[in-house]
Amino acid sequence: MRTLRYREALREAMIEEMERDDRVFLMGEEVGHYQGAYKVSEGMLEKFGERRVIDTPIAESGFAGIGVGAAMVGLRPIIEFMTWNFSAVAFDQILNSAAKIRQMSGGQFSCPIVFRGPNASAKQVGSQHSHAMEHFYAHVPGLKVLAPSFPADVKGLMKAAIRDDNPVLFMESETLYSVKGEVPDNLEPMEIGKANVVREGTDCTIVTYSRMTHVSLEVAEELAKEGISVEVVDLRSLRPLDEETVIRSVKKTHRCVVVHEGWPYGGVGAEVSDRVQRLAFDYLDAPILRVTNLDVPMPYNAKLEQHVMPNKERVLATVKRAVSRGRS
Amino acid sequence: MRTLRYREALREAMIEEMERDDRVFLMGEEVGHYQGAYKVSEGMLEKFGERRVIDTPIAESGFAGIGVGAAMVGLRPIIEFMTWNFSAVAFDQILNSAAKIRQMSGGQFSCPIVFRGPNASAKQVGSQHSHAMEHFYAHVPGLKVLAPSFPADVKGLMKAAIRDDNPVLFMESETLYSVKGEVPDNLEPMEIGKANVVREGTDCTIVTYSRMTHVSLEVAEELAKEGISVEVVDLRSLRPLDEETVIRSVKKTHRCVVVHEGWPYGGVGAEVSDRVQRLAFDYLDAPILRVTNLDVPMPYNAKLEQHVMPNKERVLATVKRAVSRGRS
Amino acid sequence: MSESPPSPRPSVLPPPAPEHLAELYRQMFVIRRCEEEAARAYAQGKIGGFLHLYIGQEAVAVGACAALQPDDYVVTTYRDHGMAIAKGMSSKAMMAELYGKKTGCSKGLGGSMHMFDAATNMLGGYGIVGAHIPLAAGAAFASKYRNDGRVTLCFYGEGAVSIGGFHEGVSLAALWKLPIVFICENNEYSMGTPLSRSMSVEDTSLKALGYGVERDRFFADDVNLVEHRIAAAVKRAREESQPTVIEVRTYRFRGHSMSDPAKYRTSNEVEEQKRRDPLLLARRELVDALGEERVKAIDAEVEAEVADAVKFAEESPEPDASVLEPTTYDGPFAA
Amino acid sequence: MSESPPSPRPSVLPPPAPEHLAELYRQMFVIRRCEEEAARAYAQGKIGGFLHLYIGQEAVAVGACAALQPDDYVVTTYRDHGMAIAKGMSSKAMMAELYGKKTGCSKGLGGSMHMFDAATNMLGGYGIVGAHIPLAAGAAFASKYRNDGRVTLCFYGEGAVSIGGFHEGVSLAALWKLPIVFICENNEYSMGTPLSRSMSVEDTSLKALGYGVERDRFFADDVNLVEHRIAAAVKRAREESQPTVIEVRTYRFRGHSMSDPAKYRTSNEVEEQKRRDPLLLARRELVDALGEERVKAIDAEVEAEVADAVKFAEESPEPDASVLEPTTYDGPFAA
Ligand SMILES: Cc1ncc(C[n+]2csc(CCOP(=O)(O)OP(=O)(O)O)c2C)c(N)n1
Ligand SMILES: Cc1ncc(C[n+]2csc(CCOP(=O)(O)OP(=O)(O)O)c2C)c(N)n1
Ligand SMILES: [Mg+2]
Ligand SMILES: [Mg+2]
Repeated sequence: MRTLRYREALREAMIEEMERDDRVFLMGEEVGHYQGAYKVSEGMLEKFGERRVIDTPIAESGFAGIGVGAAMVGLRPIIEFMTWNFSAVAFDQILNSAAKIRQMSGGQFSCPIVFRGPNASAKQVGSQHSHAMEHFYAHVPGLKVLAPSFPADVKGLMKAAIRDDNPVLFMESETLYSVKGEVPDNLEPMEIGKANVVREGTDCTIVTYSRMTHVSLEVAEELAKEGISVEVVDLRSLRPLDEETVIRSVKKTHRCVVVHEGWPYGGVGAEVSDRVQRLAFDYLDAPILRVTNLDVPMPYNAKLEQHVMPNKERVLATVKRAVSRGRS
Repeated sequence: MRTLRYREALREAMIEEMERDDRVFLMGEEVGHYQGAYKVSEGMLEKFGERRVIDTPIAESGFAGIGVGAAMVGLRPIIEFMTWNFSAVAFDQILNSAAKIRQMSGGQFSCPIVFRGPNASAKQVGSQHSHAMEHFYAHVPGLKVLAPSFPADVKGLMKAAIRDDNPVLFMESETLYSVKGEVPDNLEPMEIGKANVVREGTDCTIVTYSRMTHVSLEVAEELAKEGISVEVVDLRSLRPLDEETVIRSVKKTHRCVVVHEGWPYGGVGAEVSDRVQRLAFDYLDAPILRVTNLDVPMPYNAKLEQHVMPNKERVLATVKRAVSRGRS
Repeated sequence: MSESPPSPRPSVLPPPAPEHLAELYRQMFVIRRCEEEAARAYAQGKIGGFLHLYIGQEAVAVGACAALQPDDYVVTTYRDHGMAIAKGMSSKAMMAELYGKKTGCSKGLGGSMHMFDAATNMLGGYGIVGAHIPLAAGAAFASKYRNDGRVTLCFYGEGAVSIGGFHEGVSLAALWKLPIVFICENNEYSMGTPLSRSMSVEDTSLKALGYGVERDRFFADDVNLVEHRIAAAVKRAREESQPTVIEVRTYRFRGHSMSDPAKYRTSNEVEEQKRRDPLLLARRELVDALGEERVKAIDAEVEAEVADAVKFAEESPEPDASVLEPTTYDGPFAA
Repeated sequence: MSESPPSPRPSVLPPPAPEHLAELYRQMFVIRRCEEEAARAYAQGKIGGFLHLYIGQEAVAVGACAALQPDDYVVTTYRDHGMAIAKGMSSKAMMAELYGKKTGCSKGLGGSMHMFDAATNMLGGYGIVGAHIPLAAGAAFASKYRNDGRVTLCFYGEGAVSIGGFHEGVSLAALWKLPIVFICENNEYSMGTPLSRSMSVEDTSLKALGYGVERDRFFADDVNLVEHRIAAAVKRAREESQPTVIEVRTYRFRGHSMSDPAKYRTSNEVEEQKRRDPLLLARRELVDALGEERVKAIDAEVEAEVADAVKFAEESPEPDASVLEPTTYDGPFAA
């Protein structure tokens, strides 16, 4: 067991898989000579050379498409978006190429590719650079979408993503890159699609992922002091969604709050809400509530940014609202 | 009162607004000389000339961006996507330019633009050409998203969309273009954001829009014969979403089925489901159920396509399931 | 790189070996006849969706693919029937796909626009204009990465040259010196829009100047010439790992798709073009080389093959719903 | 259109009127000093997010905007402070925006990357590389539509030339003959990537050849030269409604943004470039023309203006949450 930062866990996973399989390569803006815009790929160019760690021009749709084409003929690309915001210019390549190749070809071609990069808010980077893009992508069959919160999951899931024969979108977070966590030695790829109950509780279930898992755990800690016992489910995978684990938890706690970054309309939170009301209808003692970004573009001003994001205070107040709502 | 086809209602709305306001123009692939890929703009080039009815090369992101830039400085573009599928290559322009201009500029610039075109399934056009794109766009604050079902609404809402000072995305349907309906003379722009109870009922509410409104009405008709009274709410506007009308209906019927094209994960249906369970929690006698595309890319084969789409049989069976589920 | 007209080439090519010409002719005729049958089946409602015919352009696919090794890759647009056959896919698999049958190359899931054939390295036909161009560059990237000596041909219409996917694909291929040939099939129209209303220059191969790569431009009347000119670019790709941007000038005799009456051009114009039909030109040459009898025998063979393909398509079973989930994901379904 | 080097221009320009040079110098110095103060405030945590400094490139913005009428439009990237000021926005509004204050040009919602000023026709700074290029073409489209005689300048880095937005924007402007000038600020790096690793040609203005439009390319050492060369393109846009593709060669003295230590280049290289600092060159010329005293007076004025701007930014109130909904929608909120 070692303590690693989130970004180191990512890097280790990529390095181990690249050592294991020559078909795997890393491509993206500034991943090589610059050592990664957020230093995730630090040292990888030196280790693997320019053949396998490839700096690209600014052409997301071009190099995403190159990745898909290379994957079709048997390579296993890891495509870094400097941030997921920039995947918007490559949206069609993800929706119409990566996610459809297998179906359009009647199963003749697969698309074993990983798209990765930091997602959602950073700090004060404004409305064009703060998108939580998972809400667009989780909608699309043919894709898998992962959003781990802890270094061990990051490593195990990145290894799994690279070995998966489908397009896997890996959502990291700039604000998590330096977070530390224990990572088992010789970690094998983890199974994709399993949520994790990261804190047990009896009064309310928080369903969350990525950065908001950490915020939710803080809230749970705080509420414990007030005698409210919160269970926190870290989804880890958004598509496939582990509804079994979520439903099992809600059937126990009878209340559910969904917490994520990004806007409220549709997306992952609405999906969780729909499944919970449908699959645990008779167990719910209160409506499912959601804590998300406010429904506006992200402002630059620091205080307004905090106000718009799903902050601790809002999560806390919402859990209290859920818990205080009696039904019987 | 006249009887018009869906496409004629659209065309009339555009013509009337262009006659009224020289700042309005129509731009897109084949809108002019070819008279529109689906003949929506038939005759408009002859009427308004090449200055105002503008054929473009295949460059959706380019001409969507040109529309946004022109709107910023005071024109009122109508941008046609030959189909909404092709908006995927212009996704960034919609997400990051159209929807953000006002916010990024602190309210100095607005973006009065209409994006329009046929959306969702056509017939056997395969997985790259059958996307229900509203599920991506309704997520985004800064945009309005309309999806009317009837010629009168089409005309009234298109006129409103053109006069609106925000980006409005107008989702039509190739399979509806020939549908006829009564349209009042001298129709004024309709208020955006109002759902319409197109059939009253007491046992279950169907929340739907666009082509599925027609299917839902057929189902309601059929179920009436079996003594099941279905209320059909035609959303017309997806963002803003008229939750008041939806909730009022569900509070009356105590059951809710959401019906739309497109995939189940997230999107408009999940959003409706979330709002209904939250705002009508104590009124629900059964879980909210959804009827959508199956969670796979659209197949070409005609029978499989019907199987994947939210067809009448599936809507019917789902309403029955909702109605038969007792709670008390 | 030069802006002057592409470097001169021998104006008189060595005449093709008659047997080789026979094979090129046979392929072109298979494509032509398959599509004529497809058009008929479409009219009868046996084929649905879009159907973009290649009739008139056959010399491009057949000439270009003749310049390839079997291992080489081809990527093209929705106007893909001819390309799939020229690359070696069976007319049965093609016709069954149009009929939406389980025995179609893409199991009836893809239809007309999505002809894929892994066995012959046909990497598919794509529906989003320009988006397949980076994919093709990706296949070429893989070849360079593996040093496998393969070449990729990427076809697109002149209408695709205005879209970002073209620019990004060619730009990256030029920067990374990928073994690929970009081939614009300039058939003069993008749906109803003539090139003069979609581009500020008339010659799409001029784009090469901005990327610093070689270019070429020629008419596709003579399938033999097509093969030779493409072969030169394939050689450059294979031996020097340098991309080329080519414009082949051609013409589609039918509308954009079955639903297009093509009112934007005169029947005179079409008749004029039909006089340059590459299939007829090849047939005439072949008759000169091998005699009418031999050519008739080839024609009969082709008719039999196409009849077979139609019969196969008609009689094949439809796919059932069990095909949907395993073609969405490789491995367990992810919802 | 020609592939040979851009048409020769007088190598000796008429010297600028001293008062005019003084104004250009003053603007460059305001930009320089504002950004130095911004860097300081950033280090103190008073400015957050990204901060992309323009230091070293000031002659581009100032020279180019000097060639404009007040009605003309400017659109640029996230590296936009200099452009906003050169177009006439107040240093107060700029600095307050960096501080995220309500009095900032974009009410503190936009920050460093989004300097908009309707009053001076500054159509903004944009964060998605290349995406603003079609927007700029849209402003030019509107000018042509209205026949209002305005010209749009669109600025972008050499890193943007590889993306689809560049291609589509320039391509449509060329096809429709829009009154626009596309100006690449080639500062040799796209973050840490030198142009040699991002493009297959060295000269971004070569792209003009593929669109059949005029091009130009020159160094930005001399703000007067910048003004003259851009003015020629502005004239072509205004009088002939013809776009031009220009590459201005420049250099940024700082890293890509505040978080970039710029290890990818040597301090020698930077020192070398600093010797060509357009601000110092202009100052030297101005001292020759007007004398040291007068220039010192200008410097003092600028220092006072910048100090004022900082004070204004420091003391201004922050926006409150009530600003959020009305800046998301014009009219009623739509959720
Ligand atoms: C991005 C995108 N926009 C629009 C379309 C609709 N569309 C399909 S084919 C076509 C014309 C293409 O013309 P060209 O590239 O010349 O090819 P051709 O059909 O002549 O072979 C258009 C506009 C599309 N498929 N994709
Ligand atoms: C589509 C997109 N991809 C990536 C980025 C991240 N990014 C911001 S600036 C930049 C470098 C741009 O370089 P250049 O165009 O030369 O402009 P400069 O910064 O030198 O002024 C990159 C990669 C982005 N903002 N947008
Ligand atoms: Mg064409
Ligand atoms: Mg640069």
